[in-house]
Parts: sequence; structure tokens; C-alpha cells
Amino acid sequence: MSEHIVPRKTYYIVWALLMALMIITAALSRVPLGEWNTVIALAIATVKALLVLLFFMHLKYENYRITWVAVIGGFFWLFLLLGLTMTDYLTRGPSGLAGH
Amino acid sequence: MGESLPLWPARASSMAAQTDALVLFLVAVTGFFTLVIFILIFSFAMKYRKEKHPVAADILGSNVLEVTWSIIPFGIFMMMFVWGAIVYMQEVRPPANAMEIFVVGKQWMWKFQHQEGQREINQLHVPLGRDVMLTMISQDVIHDVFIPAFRVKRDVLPGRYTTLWFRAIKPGRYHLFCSQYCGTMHSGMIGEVVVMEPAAYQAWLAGGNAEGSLASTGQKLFQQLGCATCHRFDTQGRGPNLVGVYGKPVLLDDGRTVTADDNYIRESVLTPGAKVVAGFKPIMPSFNGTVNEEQLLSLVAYVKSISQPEQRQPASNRPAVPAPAPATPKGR
Amino acid sequence: MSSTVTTAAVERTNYLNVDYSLKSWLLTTDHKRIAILYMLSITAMFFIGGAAATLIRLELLTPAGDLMSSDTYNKMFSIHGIVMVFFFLIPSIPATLGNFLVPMMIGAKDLAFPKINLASWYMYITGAGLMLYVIATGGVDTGWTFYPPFSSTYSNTHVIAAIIAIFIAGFSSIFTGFNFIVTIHRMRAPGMTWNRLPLFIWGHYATSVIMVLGTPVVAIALSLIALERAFHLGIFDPRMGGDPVLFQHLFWFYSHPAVYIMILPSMAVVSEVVSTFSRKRVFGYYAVALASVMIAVIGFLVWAHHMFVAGISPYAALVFSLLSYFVAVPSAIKVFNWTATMFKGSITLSTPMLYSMGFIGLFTMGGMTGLFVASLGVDVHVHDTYFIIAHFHYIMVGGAVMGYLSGIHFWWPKMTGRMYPEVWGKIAAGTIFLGFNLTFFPQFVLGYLGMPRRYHAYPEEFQVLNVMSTAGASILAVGYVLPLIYLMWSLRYGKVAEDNPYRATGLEWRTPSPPPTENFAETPIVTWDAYDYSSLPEEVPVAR
Amino acid sequence: MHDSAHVVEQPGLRHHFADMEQQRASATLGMWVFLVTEIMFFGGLFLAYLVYRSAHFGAFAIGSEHMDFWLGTINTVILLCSSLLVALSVHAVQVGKTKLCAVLLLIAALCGVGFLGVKGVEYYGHYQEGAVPGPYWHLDLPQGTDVQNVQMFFYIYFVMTGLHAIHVTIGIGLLAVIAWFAWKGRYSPAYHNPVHVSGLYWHFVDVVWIFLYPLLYLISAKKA
Repeated sequence: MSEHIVPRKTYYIVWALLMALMIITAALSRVPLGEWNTVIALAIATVKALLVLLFFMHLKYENYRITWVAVIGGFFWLFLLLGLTMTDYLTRGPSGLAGH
Repeated sequence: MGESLPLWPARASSMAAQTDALVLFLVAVTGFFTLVIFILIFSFAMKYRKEKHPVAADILGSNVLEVTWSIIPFGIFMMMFVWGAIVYMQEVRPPANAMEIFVVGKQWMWKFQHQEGQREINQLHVPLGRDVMLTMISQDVIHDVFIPAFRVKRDVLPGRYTTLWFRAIKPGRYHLFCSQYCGTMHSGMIGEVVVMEPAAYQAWLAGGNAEGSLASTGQKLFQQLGCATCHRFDTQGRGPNLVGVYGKPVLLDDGRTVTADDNYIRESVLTPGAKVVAGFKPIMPSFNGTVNEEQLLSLVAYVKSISQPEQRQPASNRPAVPAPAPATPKGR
Repeated sequence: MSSTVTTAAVERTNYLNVDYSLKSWLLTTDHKRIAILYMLSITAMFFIGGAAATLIRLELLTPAGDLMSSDTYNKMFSIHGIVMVFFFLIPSIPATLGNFLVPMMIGAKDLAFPKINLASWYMYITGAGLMLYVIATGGVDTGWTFYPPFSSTYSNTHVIAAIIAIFIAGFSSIFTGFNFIVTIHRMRAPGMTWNRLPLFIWGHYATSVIMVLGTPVVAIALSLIALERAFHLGIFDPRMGGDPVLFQHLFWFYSHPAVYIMILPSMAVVSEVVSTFSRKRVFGYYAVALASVMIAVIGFLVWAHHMFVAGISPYAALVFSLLSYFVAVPSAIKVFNWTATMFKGSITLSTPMLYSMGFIGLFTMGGMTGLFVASLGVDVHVHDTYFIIAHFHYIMVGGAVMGYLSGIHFWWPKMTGRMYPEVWGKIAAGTIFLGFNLTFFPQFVLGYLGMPRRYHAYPEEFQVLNVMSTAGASILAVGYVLPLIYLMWSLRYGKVAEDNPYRATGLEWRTPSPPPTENFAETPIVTWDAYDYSSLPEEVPVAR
Repeated sequence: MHDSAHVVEQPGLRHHFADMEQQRASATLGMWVFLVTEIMFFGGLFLAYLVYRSAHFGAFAIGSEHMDFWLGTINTVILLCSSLLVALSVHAVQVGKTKLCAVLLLIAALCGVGFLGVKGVEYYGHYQEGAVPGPYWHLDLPQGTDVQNVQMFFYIYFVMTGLHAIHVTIGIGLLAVIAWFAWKGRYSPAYHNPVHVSGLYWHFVDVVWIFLYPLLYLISAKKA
């Protein structure tokens, strides 16, 4: 089994989507939505990252499951690092970080 | 102290017996299982020597056994966890009416400040049978207060107050160690906790060279630094009125709510812009570099004292506290 | 018989005699030669770390700090920790036995990336060289933990250089890890399915996962410390609003799983050795294999148990204490399964087996005391005392080093073509076991009495136990020098080894000792399960 | 060395692999596993960002206002375009247009250089504005601002973008070398895995930026 040849058209479409999402995220950041600004910005960034991973990096056409396991595992471990550390910071009380 | 070969530390606090009971439980359980493993390995090694047992049995494994020796240890572990957690929760939650002593650690000495004003270095006098809470901060690196006879320990951080509490139950002198590596003289950063009968403690307090209570020191500082200019005891000040604030929730200008605890007071003096009270402008200057840790602690003690109900006031000059604001605010 | 065998064995071309030039060693991409290079380098580092330990124990003979100054003492334990952890224990089994055996056990000609493997050794050597430079020019006094703000602001020793050394060595470890992962996934011989993999491979797979996921985090944490020193960044500096405890989170995110980098390969060795010398399949193969992976995964969820008194929230402490107990379960499963493997076996108490039994005993004790320190109420008292020192030495020396020695003896005939001397091997195993317990058991008592770690001087009442510990350490030191001597002796005078002296089942035993450069004359095809002793050719009585 | 001594008909096959597919799959998996390492490497910084931003949102928003929105956006465009070029270069070599592949890779590498140039202009701007914490700090902030934590934002900003810039630099070197080999005709539809694997690295650098861009440049200062 050899590599999948992704048609050029797919790359162009993905690129166009990426540019569009970038413009959306840049524009939305100027609209004050409170907490939602962060949520939307990160959601769009995740979608963009997924597009790059799936198409540019050929994850969608990957023959081996282990590559998926590696990618998902990598992000899951990042989540563990962030999440478990935040169990400390989010429960320390209001001034848990107070400095000089 | 003094024995040549002690095998068990003195039990001098209310926490000690609880910790020891948990440890003995752990010793019994783990000792039993360790012994079982050792005996099994030893007896298998003897009984099934090649000379005596030339052909090995063909055994692949047993799922029943695997599940059994996963679940039973897990159950035992959960008992250990719950017991340990119960002890820990007592250790980290100081009783509400504990008497507070401030601790400042620096390379390589301990400074203790009693509310009544006494200060001591590398020696801590505490009364017997009374809940004592240490509020601790470091001037430089991370230190750690460790009193083995009390079975208590807590890191002393720079930049943030941590607390530790105990109730001494046996008079005597006990080791106090710094147990977080802090540089050259780490092993010299040791002290002594002197547990005294309450009467003797009162006598010791009275015999000291204190210059008034910590709260009154803080009050003087509060005046000197010009804090009282804005933090007036009415609603007209440019800064929030601090009477009754301690321990209460405070609404901030970004919508968050914080509890006005020691750390919040400290942060507000040093980085006032970080958590501004709702309805006030961020105009307060930072006192970073102006006040040291000991002065900060006295300010905390003062703010705390003006929030306490009358009957629990120390014998300080409470009525003098709401000093009249100067007619023309001093600029800083 | 012996003379003909000798001649035949010597005449065969193998990875050692194929080329004797220095260049052929320094530019080799043969995983077996790289393993030998690693073995020589980590042995040197082990004795440097051991020398520091000796000085520490000598200083602690007396309560007063009289042998050396406080600063020197602080540098000694820092050097001991840094050298032993980053330059000996982390690479110990994976980079030597793992490098040598992972490709052979799965029937491959080499690791997937031989040049990266060589690069990893050069990175290790660069890091180790830099560390030696640090030691020679004044040392570092932060402890191996590099806690800020002491390391970032207050220490005036070679912190940055030491961090760079560790950073480089860390990347050598990452290279080893991802080489193993790819090799185990992609290079298995036909028929070598996942459920036929030797447990040695499972152990190294789990180890590699930790190396790949954990090492970069400590690399960035230490880099930030170096940046704070060099450019006065404030990310961990409380004077600039930073939180020193954040460093501890990042540090232990790697450094707790790093303990499993040290112990999992030892467990992997023990699984091989116990099965071989019991002539019996490993009891519960799947359970042991799964336990390795579970340890690697759950091992990442427990790091803050190093920080129970460091100022984390009580809630986080509860979470991490609970998770710490989870990781004890797979460790317990392994111990039970090894014991059950010996049940109704046909046991030979040879040197590797003695070391492995020592491993099980000491690891059990280390693991059991781990239950003490995972328990919040007890940890508050014993944290940062000699109880902790004793506990992790039981795991990392009693466990990891015993496993390493077990493996070195077990595969010595394969690596060198010579047998180790059995009698001396047994004497050394006994000496180490005895010396180890005498050194570290008193430290449990010392710790519970309250003697803090990293203390240059201590109160007088702790002296008797410290003297016992130092006495044990001198026995232990003799125990470690013995194998060094008799193993070197055996290179020349040892009995010539057969291809499969223990009649073990792994693929590495089905190729000559020492193996040829390509490992196997032709790629093996695996049709049997791991530890299936019936898969061996009929036992031909060999005249001895 | 033993490279391809005995297998003549498969150029690029290393001696210890059984066939091209095993070699290709190994190299690809190797790069993915390495990228996982990179995720965790940046992960430590993302954690620092998360911890301080969650505690000092206001200060981070003020710091973010001193980012140059347009330069950041231009850099995002540059990186997204370079990623497209790298993806197209893989396509080019797959269909046998190796010279085109080389040119595309070279342009992508030049995009990377452009990215670093813009980044340099930004850094110089921060220096001029006084937004570099330390002795050169003289950022003009309104009275009462939480200066300390604005500085914290800049510490994290400089470390994160600095580390990213190092990765871009490595990527530029990688793409340039691969472009050179492609130009020399080393790759073909049958053997071009180095192009693909280097591309993976470049795309990863892009993915990191995709997250850095909103986190550093687009924090809304206007609270609801």
C-alpha cells in the first residue's frame, strides 16, 4: 500500500477555509463578547488545527491507526498536564498566586 | 531529646497520635503483605529447586486470581487513602479560634511574631493545650516549617502566606527543622519549639520586651504610610473602608468576588492594581519595596483587628483606631 | 569439547570482532555497539555518582558538619542526585540492555533509526561531559530538583551549565524513546505479534512512552529556570508575580513518571529472568504486559504527591493522593505474578535469578512504603525526611539497579560471548542485598524520627542510625565494585558462552553469542508465544 | 556504512528495513512521535500561560493590546500560505514534478524567512515601546495598572514566540535542504518520504502558531 495522493483542489479548499477562519477569528476578537471571546477564538483555532492535521498533514489518509493514537495521545497528555495542574490553581482560593 | 537511640518520635501534639495510628495501621498491613511475598518467594525457591522439581508445571495464569489480587489491594488502598485524607483535612484546616503567630523565614533563620508583640528568633514559645496557627511567609527562597514531635509540616513560600496549625499536648522542648532545601546553611536553619503551661506562657509573654501588640504596630504603620488618607472609616474615602472587611467576600471591578484573607490584603498592598474593589478607581500606588514582610504582617494583623467583634479584641486601644482623616490628603 | 567450542566461537564473525578500529566504534550505527558504548559511559557516571554518595555517607557519620563545608556537602548531594538520576538511572537499562535487545528480541536487524541512535549516544556524552565540567569547576548546589527561587535567583553555582547538560541528556533520552516506539511498531519479524512480544519489549514500550511524553516538559521547565537566571524572567519568581510552585508542577510532571522510566525496564528484565530460571511461562502474561502500560499511563496522573505540603490546594492534594493509590495496583499485580511464576516452576538459583529475587523483595518494600507517602496524613510528617530518601532508594537502587545488574549478568554471555563467574556473582548479589538493607532500612526510622533530607549536620540523637547506614553503605560499595572486577575478568578468562546457555526462549537466544552485526542470518519467523519452552529444540545433553 | 549496499533496485532503502513501505511507515511514525514530544515541549509554556492568564486576565488583556494586530495577522497569513505551498510540494513530487516540488519548498522556506523578518520588526517595536521587561521596560500604562502582571504577559509572550521562532528557523533549514535534494533529483514518486516528513514538521510549526495567534494577539480588552 502506498501513499494517498491528495488532489490539489483539496489543498486549495482547505487553505481558503483556513484564511476565512482566520478573518472570522480576527474580526470576532474586536466584538466584545466577554468570556465567549476566548471560547470562540479557541474553538476556531482548534478547527483550523484540525484542518491542517487532517489534510495538510494527511492524517485523514493515514493507513495506520497508531498515527491517530499518537496524535490523540499527544493532545490528551497536553490536556492532562493542563487539567490536572488547574485542579490546584482553580481551587487555591482567590489569592493563591499572589506575588510580591 | 537526649536519648542515644530513639526509635519513635515524641508525641507532643493532638495530631501526633492520629498520624501514628495511621502509620501503625500501614505498618501492619504492608508488613503482613511484604512478609507473605518474602515467605512465598523463599519457600518456592526452596521447594521447587530444579533438583527437587525437574519439570515445571505448565500454568498460563488465572483471570480469577488476577482480578482478586487487583481488587483486594485496591480496597485496602482506598482505606489508606480515606484515612490519610481524614487526617490531612484536619491538618490543613485550622480551628476558627486558633491563636495566630506570624512566621517569617529567611536564609537561614526563623523569625516569630506573637500577636501581643513579642518577637523571637529560632525559638517559638507556645502554650500547652491551645490551638496555635502559624501564618508563614518567606523573604527569599522556599523554606519549610517541620516540627517532628507535632507531625506537622508546611512549606513557607515567598510571595504567599501558608498556614499550619497544631495543639501541643506535652510540655517540653522540641526540634523545629527547615525541611525544604534552602541553600548553604539549610541544616543550620533549625529552631526549638518550647511548649509551656498556659500560666508560664502568660508570664513569658508579659516578661518580654514587646512594644505593644502587632495590631497596634500595624496601626501606626497604617498612619505613617498614609493609608488612612484614602481608607477612611466612612464611605467618603477614595479607597474602600476596611472596617469589617476581613474574611468577607469582596466584589471586584471585573465582576469576580474574592475573600479578603491575609493573602488578599498582602497582594492589595503590593500590587493594588491586580484586584481592584468594585466602585473604586485603580489609583492606589504600589508599596512594593516600601514595606517588608514583617511590616506587611503587622498591617494584616491591623486590618484583621478592625474586623473582629468587640469582645474578642486584644487589650489594645481599639477606640483610637478610626483616626480622623487629615483635612488635606497627603499626596504620595 | 571445550577447546573445539572455543575455537569455533572465536572464529565466527560477530559484532565485536568484525572491526577493531576506534572509528568503527565511534561511527557505528549498530545498536549492539551503541549499547556497549552506553554501558561504558553510564558505568563511569555511576561510579562518579557513587563517589559523591560515599562522601555524603562519610560526612553523616558524625552529627557535626566536620568533613566538608556546608557548600561542599550541598554540591555533593546535588551532584549525586543529578548524575545518578539523569546520567545513570534514566539511560541505564533502556540505553544499554534495551538498545542491545529490543531489535534482537523482535527479530529486527537494527533499530528503526540507527543514526539517531548514535546521535543519542553523542548527545548523552555531550551532556555528561558538560556535567563533568560543572563538577570539575565548582559544581552546582541546587539539588537535582532545581527548585526556584533558589535555583533561579539565589544559588551562585553553575546552574545554567548543569541545566544545559540535563537538557541535552534529556533529548538523548527522547531519541532513544521514540526510536524504540517506532522499532516496536514497525520492525517486528513476521509472526511476532503484540501478544507474542516478550515482556521485556512491553516494559520498554511503556518506558519509551514516558520518555517521549514527559522529558520535553522537564526540558522546558529547566530551560525557563536557565532563562530566569540569564535574562531575569519572572515566570517562577515571586518578586515579579511568578509562582515557584508552578515549576514544581512542571518538574514533577516528568520527574515522577521518570521513576517509572527507571523501574519499568527493571521489571521488564525481571519478567524475563524469573521465567527463564523457573522454566515456566510468566504467570498472567497479559496482566503483566497491561500492568506495564497502566503504570506508564497512570504514572502521569500522580505527580503532585511530591507537593502535598508545598502549598497546593487541599482539593488537589486529595485528587493526587487518590490517583497515587491507583498506580499502586498494577505494581502489586506485577509482584504477585512474578511470585506466581515461581510457583511449581523448576527453579535454578543462578546469579541473575538471585538479583531478580532481590529486586522483587526490595521493590516490594519500596512499593509498600510508597503507600505510606501516598497517604496524605503520613506524607505531611515524612515528606522531605530520610523516610523519603529510604523509600525512593528502595525503588531506584533496590529496584532499578538490582534489575540492571540482573539483566547485565543474564545477557552478559550474549553481549560478550563469555560467562560471568557464578560463585562471585552470587557473593556480589548477597553482598549488595545485605549492604543495601543495612544502608537504607535505618533511614526509614531516621525519617520518621524527623531527620530532614539534605542536612549537612544533624542533632546528636540521630547518630547511631546514621552510623549504621554508613556501615551498610561501605558494604554496598564493596558489593558494587565486585561485579565491575569479575565481569571485566570474565571478558578474558570467563567460560566461553553457548548461544543459549540458559535455554531461554527469546529470539536473542536463537542467534550466536555474540551475535553477528545483522543479528540474524535470516529474518526469523515466529510461530510460538513468549516463554513457550516447548518451542525450543529438544534438549540435547551437552557434555560439560 | 552499509547503506543500500545490497539492494540496488530500491534507491533510498536502508539496509535494516525489509521494504520501502516499512521504511516509509517508520519514518512517518517517527516524525509523528517526535511531534508529540514537541506538543509537550510547548505544553509547559501553554500551562504557564493558562495559569497566569486565568489569574490575571485584565493584565493579560492590556498586554495583548500592545501587540501589533496587523503584523500578527500578516504573519498568520504568511504561515498559512507556506503550509499550502508545502502541501502542494508533496503533491508535486508525488506526480513526478520534482523541480516544481523544489521551487515550492524554497518559496515556503522564504515565507518562513519573511515570518521571522516580520517577527523581528515586531520585537523591535516592543523594544522601542519599552515593552521588554527588565531594564528597558518603560511601557506607557495608565496609572494603577497591574504592571507586574502585564510584564508577566510579556515574559510569556517572548518565551512562547521565541521558542516558536526557533522552530521556524529549524524548519527553514529543513525545507531548504529538502528543496536542494529535490532539485538534485533525489526524490521520485516512488521515494519522497523526506519531503512528506519535513512537511509534517512545518505544518506542526503552523499549528502552534494557529494557537499562539488568538492567545497572544486577540485577547479582548473590552470586558462585557
